[in-house]
Amino acid sequence: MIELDGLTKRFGNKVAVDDLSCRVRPGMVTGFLGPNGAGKSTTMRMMLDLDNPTSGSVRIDGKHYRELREPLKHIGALLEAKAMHGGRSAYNNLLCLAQSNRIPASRVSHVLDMVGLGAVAKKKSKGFSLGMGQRLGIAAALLGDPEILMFDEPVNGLDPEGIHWIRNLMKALAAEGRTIFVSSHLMSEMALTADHLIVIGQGRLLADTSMADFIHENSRSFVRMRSPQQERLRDVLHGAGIVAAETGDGALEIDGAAPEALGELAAGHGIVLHELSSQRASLEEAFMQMTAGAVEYHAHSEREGAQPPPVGPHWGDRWTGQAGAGSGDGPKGA
Amino acid sequence: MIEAVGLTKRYGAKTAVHNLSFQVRPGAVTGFLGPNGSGKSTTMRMMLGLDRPTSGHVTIGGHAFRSLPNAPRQVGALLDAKAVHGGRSARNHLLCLAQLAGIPAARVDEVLGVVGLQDVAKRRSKGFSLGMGQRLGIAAALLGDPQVLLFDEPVNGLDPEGILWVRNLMKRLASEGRTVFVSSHLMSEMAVTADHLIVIGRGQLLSDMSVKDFISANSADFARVRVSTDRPEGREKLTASLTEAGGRVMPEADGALRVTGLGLPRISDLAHAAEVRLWELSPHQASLEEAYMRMTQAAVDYRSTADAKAGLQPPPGYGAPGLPGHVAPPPPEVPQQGWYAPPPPGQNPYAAPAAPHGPVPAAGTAPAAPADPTTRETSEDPR
Amino acid sequence: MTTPATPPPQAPGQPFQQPQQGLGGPAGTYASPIPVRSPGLGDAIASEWTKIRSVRSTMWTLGVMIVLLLAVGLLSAFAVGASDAELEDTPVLSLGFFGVLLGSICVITLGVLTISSEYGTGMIRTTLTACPSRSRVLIAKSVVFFLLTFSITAVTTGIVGLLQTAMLGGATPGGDDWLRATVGVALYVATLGLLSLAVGALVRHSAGAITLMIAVVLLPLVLAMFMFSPSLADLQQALLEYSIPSQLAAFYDASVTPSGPSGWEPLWIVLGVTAVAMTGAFASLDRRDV
Amino acid sequence: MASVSAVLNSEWTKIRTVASTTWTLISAFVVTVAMGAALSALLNAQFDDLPAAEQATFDPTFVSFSGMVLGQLAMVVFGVLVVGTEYSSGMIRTSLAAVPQRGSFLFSKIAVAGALALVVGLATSFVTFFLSQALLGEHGTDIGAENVLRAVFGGGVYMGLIAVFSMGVAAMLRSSMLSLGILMPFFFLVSQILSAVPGAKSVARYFPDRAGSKIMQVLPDAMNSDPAPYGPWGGLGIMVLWVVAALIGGYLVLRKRDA
Repeated sequence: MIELDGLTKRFGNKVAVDDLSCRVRPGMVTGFLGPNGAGKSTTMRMMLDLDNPTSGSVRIDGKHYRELREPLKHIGALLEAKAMHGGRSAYNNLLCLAQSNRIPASRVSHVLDMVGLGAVAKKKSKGFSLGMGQRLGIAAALLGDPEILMFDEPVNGLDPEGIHWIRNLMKALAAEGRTIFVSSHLMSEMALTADHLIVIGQGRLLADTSMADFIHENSRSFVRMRSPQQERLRDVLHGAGIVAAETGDGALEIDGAAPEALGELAAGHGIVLHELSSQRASLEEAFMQMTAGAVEYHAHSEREGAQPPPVGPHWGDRWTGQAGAGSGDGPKGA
Repeated sequence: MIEAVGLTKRYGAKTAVHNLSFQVRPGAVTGFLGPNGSGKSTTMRMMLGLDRPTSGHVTIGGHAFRSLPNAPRQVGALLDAKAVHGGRSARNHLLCLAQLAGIPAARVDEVLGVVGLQDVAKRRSKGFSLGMGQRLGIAAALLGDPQVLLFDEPVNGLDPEGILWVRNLMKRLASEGRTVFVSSHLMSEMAVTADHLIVIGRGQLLSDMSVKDFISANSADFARVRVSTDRPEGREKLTASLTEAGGRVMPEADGALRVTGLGLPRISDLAHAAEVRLWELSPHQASLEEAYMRMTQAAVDYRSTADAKAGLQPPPGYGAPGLPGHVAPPPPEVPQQGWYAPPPPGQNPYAAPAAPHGPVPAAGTAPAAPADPTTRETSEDPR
Repeated sequence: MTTPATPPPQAPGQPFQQPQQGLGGPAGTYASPIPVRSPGLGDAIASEWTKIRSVRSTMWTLGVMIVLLLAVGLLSAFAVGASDAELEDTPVLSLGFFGVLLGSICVITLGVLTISSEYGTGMIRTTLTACPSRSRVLIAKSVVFFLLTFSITAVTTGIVGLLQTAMLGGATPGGDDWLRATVGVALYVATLGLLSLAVGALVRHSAGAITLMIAVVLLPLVLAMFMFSPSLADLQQALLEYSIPSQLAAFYDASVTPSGPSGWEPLWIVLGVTAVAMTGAFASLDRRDV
Repeated sequence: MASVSAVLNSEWTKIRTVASTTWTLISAFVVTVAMGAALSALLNAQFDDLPAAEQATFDPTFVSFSGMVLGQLAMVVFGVLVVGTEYSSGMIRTSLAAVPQRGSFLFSKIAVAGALALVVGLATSFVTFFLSQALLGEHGTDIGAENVLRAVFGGGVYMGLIAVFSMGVAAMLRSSMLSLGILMPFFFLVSQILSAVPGAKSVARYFPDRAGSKIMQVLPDAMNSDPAPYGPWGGLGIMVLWVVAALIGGYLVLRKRDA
């Protein structure tokens, strides 16, 4: 259990984390979401007592991090993949950590095998790829077999096999009753892994809910129906007072009705259905909706880019009429 | 157009890339997939003339990269987001690249705007987060407004907003008729971005086909059917009639049926004939991830194993009675057989099918189909 | 080393072409609206100049070098002036020698860093992607670095020399003395920097290359100190004469040994060595994987 | 508090598993011994050419330690790297997550590295002493002579303290490059040059290396050096004060600043 109480961090004038209070509970995977620059990393660093909070506090099982006797046995963390001395072998990097917390050396080889680095344990970590570095960082987090685990972007650089592995690992660890706290930008991963979500934006808590509630509250769900008797279906729905929207590909979308009821309705009128599926927006959409106002680095392009954008010179206008003017001519309105 | 012919690269005794031949066509986003250590980065470096092939060659538009006239105006690449001198500001970094390529300085401010870094353009890139570094790398690739673009893991470190932006950017670049070549480990991203896939494993070509073909060649789609609970015998009746019609039916935990081998209209007709009322009839496309995992199974270099916790007594506090999942959770390993077994969709209600507006269902967010034991024989590993 | 294979440069006066398809390349289906211009060595030089001026550590290194040249040169003049020691036949300008020797360490560091920092950060891959011609990159780096260090050294040594002659009377240096103590020294130091740049390109590791170059500068003198045996006397003599500090001293007619290179000879020696190293650096850049 | 012995054990692993430890310590040893031996041999050959004042204050023990001018630089590099690489590699965050008590972490690290530097320093000073005395021949001295053992022992302590001082400075500056960029020119140039400039002399003699190196002189004002207002032990005391100040500064920085 991790408790955050009024956690605040200021860097000069800039408030990175603003009065954040929440709890991370055991027995589930808690996802930690927020746009770049929302204060996720700062929060995680304050949890590990690497940054000093301007005010507020973090408690790990009721204790301040500095009061933990052998912290690796309570909390394991992966903050950045390459936070190891490159000139030291993977084994020795972990051995230093193990010894400082009186973890037997046999455990080091063990976690290295577990993350799939057994074969390169004696190699200097300098030559590791991002994915291997990530595995080494995960091994370090697992070293003390702690009851709390924190992962910052664990799938960065991992290949699909690794992503699949870490996903199942986190679920299994949570199922054993541990507290798993994981930040990620990959909504599709989060949707598969997390049970609970804590969302922050510009340092403030935006949401602290279960995954199901989060998606439910932040996106619309609807039922899609497809039938060879489209006209009749629409009439029947209309007759029942149900509003159906038509999509481009010949399906009907109905908001706010249960699929069971719609199935019964269609069957009652003898309408053949080729599809009757309840649709819910993805976590990604729900997240985008919630954090729309809290994004710091906006790229310059239209947000709803699902339809193919116009083909043609999109940024070239200012170049075509400008023969010979090469430099010093700042872009207008960039 | 990128063309590799018999491309081979050896480092001492280790062969990183072996006899690789493929073409990357313009007007489409081509995904480049493979496990860690399969030679993806080496291949991309050879494309850019950074590594010399031991044998074979790779050309861009008919020229080897190093003999390309005006290369930076024809090829843009993002290889490593952090390959930047940290002491230099973002703007100066791009400026020296622009000057090197004879690109007007005004273009620098333009691409900074395109990637959303205009407010931090004067800051030293040392302090950039991974996501900002990635944007800077993308800006460098776009600088020459080139015909061919190579991206190595472009969404690494980006936030969802940035991921969406990159996704749309690549589609737009391709729709303008450019050649876009993207390597990534994120199958859910690839599924919504790429049109074509090139898959390598252990330095060899495993597959070169469109995303659609790839998924259907390496996995099976299925339909999820739920019947009215008013008449419980309907379920058995429907199962019998579906099986008779040649479909395979598997029950799911929440009472739904998983049907493979029959189209949705056919299932609907059969249900109608059996006088069973349907409460759900939804199509499920197998995910790209599943298809990919099937194909590359044998070509993975760093494989994780289960945690046996040797030498450690688990500290007290977890695994206490009464906690959910206390009853022996499956070890998080990837066994050799039956290795892909995500929870049945019914247990994972949030992972509902994808964005309704997306051109392709976001495979990663859709409940991935479990490896159907009956289809395993048909979708044999290519080797 | 010639300018790399690029299409013939555009006629001067109309540097930009209208955007067109397939400029010397494939019949692409996308044409950029941005005017296409074939980059040349001039662009690469502009780029390298941006690289050098936009990094603070470069400016620091150069600043330290100027301070060393000025401070050590003036301090030694001050010390000589204060001690009332007779200058005898020691040329006044030679008091700048110690500053230049220390300053040359800065030049070596900068020369190595000019190229090895690109390897350290991975920037080299971006650079070579933007300009696949290795020779153009190497030449541009060399030109910018050489001109920069040469002008700074020449100006600073000139100022130090003027101040020294103003502070101490002594024999008035002749025109040739002045030329060698400023332009000659600057040429020598800048060429030494080029040698470091070439070594940096060969070694590709900042600390390693700097250590190697400092060893090249200092080790011959240290080794010579250890050669007591008469059988090694010739070697000891050669090491003393051809060590870089004594070559540098030759520009001030203050060489530690009576024989050995004198006048402008050290410059030709270092130029020869640098040419060989540069050829090696180019071959390495051209052949080896980045 | 995490168990101090466990942290010491971990720090020892850290030190012994990086190549830079071996290289810096070996070069400290080799450079000091080789230069001391070379200078001893040279002086033995040219003793009669020395100025009278130097002949009168000839201190064979101090001569054998002349290699320390360079050897101490290797010790500086060792000390800086022990602390600085934690920062440059990002390992500091992993380390502090494992040992959140800043005091135990920093002082265990410095204790282990300082002890190692002291052992290497003592070995260096004894080896260089005996080798140099052998080479000095008739001008040499004996370990049993008055104050000689103190000087030789002090030479080892000096090297250890230089390393610890560098660790403190690196902990304050949190960067290897910056620490080396300040310490190397300081010990190699600034301190040497200032102690030769008339006005600055009286200040420069309180610098850590100037004051500390007094312990290596058997005769006061050996080799015609400038007289100092403190004795050998007083000099070492001044150096220890510098070291303590650097350590306190390093500890405060580690405690206050975000990692």
